[in-house]
Amino acid sequence: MTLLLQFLSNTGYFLADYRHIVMILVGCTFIFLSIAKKYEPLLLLPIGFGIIVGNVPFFKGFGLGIYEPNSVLHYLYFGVTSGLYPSIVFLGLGAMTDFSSLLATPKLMILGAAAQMGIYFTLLSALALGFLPREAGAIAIIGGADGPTSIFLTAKLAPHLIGPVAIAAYSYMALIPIIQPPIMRLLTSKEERRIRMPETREVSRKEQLIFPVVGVILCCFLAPASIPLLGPFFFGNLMKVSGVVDRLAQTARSAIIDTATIFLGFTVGASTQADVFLTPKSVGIFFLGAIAFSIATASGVLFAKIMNLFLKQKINPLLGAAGVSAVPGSAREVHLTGLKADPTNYLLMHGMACNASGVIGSALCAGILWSFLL
Amino acid sequence: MTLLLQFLSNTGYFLADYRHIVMILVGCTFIFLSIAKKYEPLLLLPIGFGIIVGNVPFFKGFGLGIYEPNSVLHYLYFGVTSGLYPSIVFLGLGAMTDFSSLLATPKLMILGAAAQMGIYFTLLSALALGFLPREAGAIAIIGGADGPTSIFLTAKLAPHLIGPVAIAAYSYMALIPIIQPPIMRLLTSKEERRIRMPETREVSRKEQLIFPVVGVILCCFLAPASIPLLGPFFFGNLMKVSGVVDRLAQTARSAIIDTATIFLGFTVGASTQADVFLTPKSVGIFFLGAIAFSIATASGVLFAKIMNLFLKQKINPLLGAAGVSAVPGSAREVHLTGLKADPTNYLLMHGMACNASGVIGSALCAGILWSFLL
Amino acid sequence: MTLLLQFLSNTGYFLADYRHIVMILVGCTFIFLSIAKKYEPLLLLPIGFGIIVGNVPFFKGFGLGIYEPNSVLHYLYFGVTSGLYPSIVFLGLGAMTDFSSLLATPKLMILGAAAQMGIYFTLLSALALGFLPREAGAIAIIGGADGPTSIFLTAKLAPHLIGPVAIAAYSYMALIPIIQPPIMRLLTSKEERRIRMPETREVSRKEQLIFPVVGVILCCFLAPASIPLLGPFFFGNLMKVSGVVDRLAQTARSAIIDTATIFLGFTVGASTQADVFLTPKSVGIFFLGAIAFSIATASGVLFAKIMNLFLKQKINPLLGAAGVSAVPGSAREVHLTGLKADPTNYLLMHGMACNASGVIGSALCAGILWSFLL
Amino acid sequence: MYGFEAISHYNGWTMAIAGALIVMSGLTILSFVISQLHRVAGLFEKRPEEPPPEDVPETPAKSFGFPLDDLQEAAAQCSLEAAALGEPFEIKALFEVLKNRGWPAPHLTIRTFRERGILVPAEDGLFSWKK
Amino acid sequence: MYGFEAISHYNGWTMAIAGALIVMSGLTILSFVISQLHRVAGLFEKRPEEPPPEDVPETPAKSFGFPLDDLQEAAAQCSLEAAALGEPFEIKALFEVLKNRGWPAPHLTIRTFRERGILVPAEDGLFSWKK
Amino acid sequence: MYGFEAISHYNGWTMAIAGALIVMSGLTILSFVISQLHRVAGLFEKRPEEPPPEDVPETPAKSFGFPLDDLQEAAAQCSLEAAALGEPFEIKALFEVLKNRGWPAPHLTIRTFRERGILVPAEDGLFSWKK
Ligand code: NA
Ligand code: NA
Ligand code: NA
Repeated sequence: MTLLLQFLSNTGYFLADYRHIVMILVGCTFIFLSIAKKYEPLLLLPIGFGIIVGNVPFFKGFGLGIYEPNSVLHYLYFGVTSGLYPSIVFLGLGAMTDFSSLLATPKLMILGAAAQMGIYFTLLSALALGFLPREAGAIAIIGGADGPTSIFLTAKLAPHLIGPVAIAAYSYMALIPIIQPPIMRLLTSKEERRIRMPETREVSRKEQLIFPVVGVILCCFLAPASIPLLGPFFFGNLMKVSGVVDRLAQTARSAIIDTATIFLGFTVGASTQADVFLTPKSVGIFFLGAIAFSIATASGVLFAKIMNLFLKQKINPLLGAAGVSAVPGSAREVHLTGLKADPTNYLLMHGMACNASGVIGSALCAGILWSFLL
Repeated sequence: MTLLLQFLSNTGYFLADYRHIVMILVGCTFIFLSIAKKYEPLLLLPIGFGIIVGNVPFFKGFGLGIYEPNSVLHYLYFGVTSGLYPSIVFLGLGAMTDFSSLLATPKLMILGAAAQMGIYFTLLSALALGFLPREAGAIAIIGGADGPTSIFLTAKLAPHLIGPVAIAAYSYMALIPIIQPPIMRLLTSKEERRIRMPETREVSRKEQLIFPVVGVILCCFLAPASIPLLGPFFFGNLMKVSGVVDRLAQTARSAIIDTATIFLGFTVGASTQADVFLTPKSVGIFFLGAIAFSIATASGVLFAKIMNLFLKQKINPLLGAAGVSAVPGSAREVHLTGLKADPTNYLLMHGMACNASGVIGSALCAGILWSFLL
Repeated sequence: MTLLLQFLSNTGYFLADYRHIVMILVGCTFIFLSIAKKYEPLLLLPIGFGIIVGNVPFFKGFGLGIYEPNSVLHYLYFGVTSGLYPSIVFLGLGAMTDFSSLLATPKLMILGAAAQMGIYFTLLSALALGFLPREAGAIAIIGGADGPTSIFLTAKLAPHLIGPVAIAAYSYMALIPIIQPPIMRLLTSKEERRIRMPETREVSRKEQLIFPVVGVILCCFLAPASIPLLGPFFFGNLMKVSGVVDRLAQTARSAIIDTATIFLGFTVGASTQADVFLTPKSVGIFFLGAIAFSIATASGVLFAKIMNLFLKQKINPLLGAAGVSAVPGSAREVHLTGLKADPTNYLLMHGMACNASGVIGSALCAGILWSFLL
Repeated sequence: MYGFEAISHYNGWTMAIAGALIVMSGLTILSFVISQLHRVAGLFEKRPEEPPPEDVPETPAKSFGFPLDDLQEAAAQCSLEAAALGEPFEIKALFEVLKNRGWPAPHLTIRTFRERGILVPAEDGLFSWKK
Repeated sequence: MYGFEAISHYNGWTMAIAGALIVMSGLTILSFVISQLHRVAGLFEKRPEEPPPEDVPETPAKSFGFPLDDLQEAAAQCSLEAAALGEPFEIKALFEVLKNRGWPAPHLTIRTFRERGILVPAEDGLFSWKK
Repeated sequence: MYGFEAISHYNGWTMAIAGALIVMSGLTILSFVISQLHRVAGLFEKRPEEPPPEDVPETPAKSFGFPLDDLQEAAAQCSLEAAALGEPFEIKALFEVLKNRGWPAPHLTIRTFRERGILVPAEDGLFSWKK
């Protein structure tokens, strides 16, 4: 009889308090958004379900929780804390990314750097709000608008914040259609939004082959700490463009990245156990995340306007907003905002180029911040 | 010269004794059954070959055996002992399972619980035969008729019994066509076997979407220890029905589950090294396993008959036998037995519903037994 | 300001010396050969890119390098040092290999053994050049002309030589079309090169099913240390020929082997950090590797000629050269050399049979050397 | 220890009965909740989200006739959505992407693209966008 | 240590000769056993398992003509076997499942299902069971 | 510690400015190098590797007409290259292999093989080599 009572006192029904309910509702909201609104479903759905699973109350010390050694969730979560999943996701991303528009219009690459200013502004804000330096670095990277990069850097600098940082990063990425357009319209005149971009030239196969090799050397020599992200990223891209290892590239952009995505999302979600997640810090992180995204968007746009002061062939400043990676959400918003100003202005391909550059930019920033703060 | 002699004295030819031969013949039998009889080939073939590989005699201390740290087999076997493979297999199973018949006829879910009585009866029998409580729990779960669940619980409660329990579970699952029909015929009248089930209604997409979320919450709150199995299971199912992450669901039900199945079967087979496998305990386990399966079948059938006492719309009691998961073998036996009584009675879909329920039921039981015994 | 200076003093630009440049050029050469010349691209391309990534100079102690615990590269490299990747690659190879020509002409299997003489000759040479016994064993296995086998044995005997041994093995495998033909022509008369092989008989499915079972037992009983390679190899083959687990075989020969190949190549490449790679030992290894390949080719050819002294139905001695695995490069060279002597002489299928036998032969030798030297 | 003695000593009876009760009640509750699911699902039905299904029969006509300018815009957006496929791609993969992203009539859209030459056949039965 | 001295000191000669002998004898034995395999395989040939192949030419006719009732039973079993495919599925995947499960004439069975409308086309060239 | 005090104390200003400078200069350099890539690529263009593309229009005719003897040699080599596919295989997979291995006109080669009966249809739309 004591056995039954003891069992019942260890059920979730007995152990649950309001915080678990709150988190489970958050998880359900994520799932709802991913299915009904189709916001970044590849990540919001696994994270949402992970949040639910991670917030089933259980008796600690039993080997069940994600933070208990020997639990299955803990082993799967190792891919997050070690940085393996982000690296593997970057391998697959590389094998998916087409750099030809970027190679045709190299100056767009600078916009991918400009949009990283949100990172540094957030770094200052986080320090000012009283976060410790490493925590501030992890929060700042949200401004890079790149999920795996954020998770990677947070795992290295402030593992206790992986949950909130990842949730904030993916939430705001899902909210790109709501955050970016007003900022873009505020900072640009209708004239500017109408600037047309020239047709991109044909890029030779050789350029495409040389790019990943040159890219990895230049970027990783500058910030060696970005090797774990940019190494696999450019490797995946070389596999894609080489044409001689199609079966490997195909597996990298299907089975490999899918597997990493499933377990990354699920365990990051499950890491948001109510007692470690529902803290004042998380509130601060969400607040700073919103700032980071907004500043990133604004700085991309403003920098494009500054570049226009010096360029003969003007850039449409909306493209600056696509410099925050958030592939391909931000490129789409740029395109749609451009279409509203001039229904015949197609900014898609150029937006994608800025996206690709933004991915490299934020991975570089992750390397830089890691170097500064470790 | 000594070198050559020493080498020869370490060959399998020199080290082999009758037990290795016995085990290798067992492995060959498994392979024969899987290929010639097509009994559960996805598991019997890997297990059978694993038995052969695991029973090549070798010099201990060399780093070759599955129980020696640093051997390749040991690393691969980690997925078994840690519970990772069963969890991953459940992820894929979830992404394969169609719950719509179960959602259309919810009362069938109770048969999935009734068929778990074999587990508790076997628990008592195993204790009575002198097994220690944790061993008894591991043996009892054979009655759940679910391979990954059995392996998972045994890895947690009595890792030294993984081999015999897994072999027993899969052997009897392969023998479903021989074990179940006589029991079903014995316990039911021809009249009962002729009971027709109503056509299942159309299930809305929303019900299918809500089910995995509600299911994981209700089940895991009740038995948090079933999270490692039911969490991935319902997650996989949500990926399947959501329709927004088809590429992930597709990978989960192909590359991911196939990989886990290959290594699970192969290493479970290889873990049956003659010296740890050929013990009196294994004999006891096989004996109890047969009882477990028979009782499970009988209790499912009998419970359905009891339910019929109270229900207006009678259930065909054969369906109770499909409550032992053993997907989809038991549903087929139920269907075929039903057809013999009435050649126009189609019980397939309802049998599958009971199967799905039986999977959930035995995972719950694993969680319950783990809670009781750890 | 110190921060910026400190950052700059940790960039690759600051830390690089001539050795990094040399290695990066080597990496670029590998990539060039794999893309422009299509030499073994599935391995040379990942290795080449890995060499570049592994030779980005970085500040040690930061958790970035492949030899530092906790780095992502280190975790990925674990599959190499533990022997997991080679085992998994053999699983996939087994699921790809068609043994029917070998089963039709069993005497060709002996040529796969003869071509392993290069291994033992190299063992002696390496000892004579002053290498320690275990190092000599690792170097000798290059003569097996089988990448994963070489990596596996080196990981077990002399992990510090994984880089040079792997690079040497793959380099020479890529150079097969340059190394083998002169040796073949030197050792055979035009008459011999014209010997025709009889058409291979139809092989029954049962023979194909029994072969992997008999093969694993005979080989692994003889050299149990070859279990980690031959166990998965024959297992994969049984999955392929059984026809009852096609989905597993399909995954083994696509997603599974591709994933292992990507990470194997990439991390083996990255393990060639300039400071551990550019040593006099590496020069010795490359020198011995060339000898190993040449002797292996020659011994295969010569042994075939010896066999012809006793056989009524003569073997075309060129086939001896295909006994060095190097699938399928050496079979192609044999075929092409045969065609030059007689444009209607088709040696392809027989060459492939010798290849398959050579894979088994070198895995056996790895097991033998490991037994001798550990 | 053997027999009933062992069972009693190790709490066997309690475990068996409690375990059976728990799994039975758990699945009974789940079964009850499931049987009510169509009501919960029904609540959502009334939301404004429903109209789209009714639209479906309409959309074809619309998307079928849209003028060339709109078409190119649609194509541009479409190629953005499908950028992850690389080029050339299978028609089926494109269809999947569009369907998942909620495009109104993916089949017709794709057919129109092909008829207007926006989607051009590449080798091996694959297709790519007209540059 | 270098040269012959090193070889002798480290047992090089023994290792090389023993190693060569072992691998040579190993593969020679394997080669011999393989050459006898067709005899072993022949032993199995006499078993009653053989008839099926002869049946094959017969089955088509049978399965082709089976009356509608039988057909539906076959379809029901068939859909059970193929449940793991989900719906809709590719015809080829269904074929594979049936073949692996040992169905007598999978091709004809499937064709019959299609002709009788038991297997109905879904989008994208996929098929599903008629409900 | 909060506000500007915290920023100064933890080197915030330096980190932000240095970080911004580094990423900006890094991508600017990369952007510059990329803009010069077509020149570097141009250097390689002059190599003898180029001719093949011009050959392409020619090869078909040649490979189309080759006499049966040559054809069988080609088939033999071809089946060697494609050995990893096993049998039967998909035509598309064969095409991929040949293309990757640098065969001159894989499409035509395969078509010729089929016309001459060297490549024979197997079940399920797969093909195998004529034995
Ligand atoms: Na970014
Ligand atoms: Na069950
Ligand atoms: Na070899």
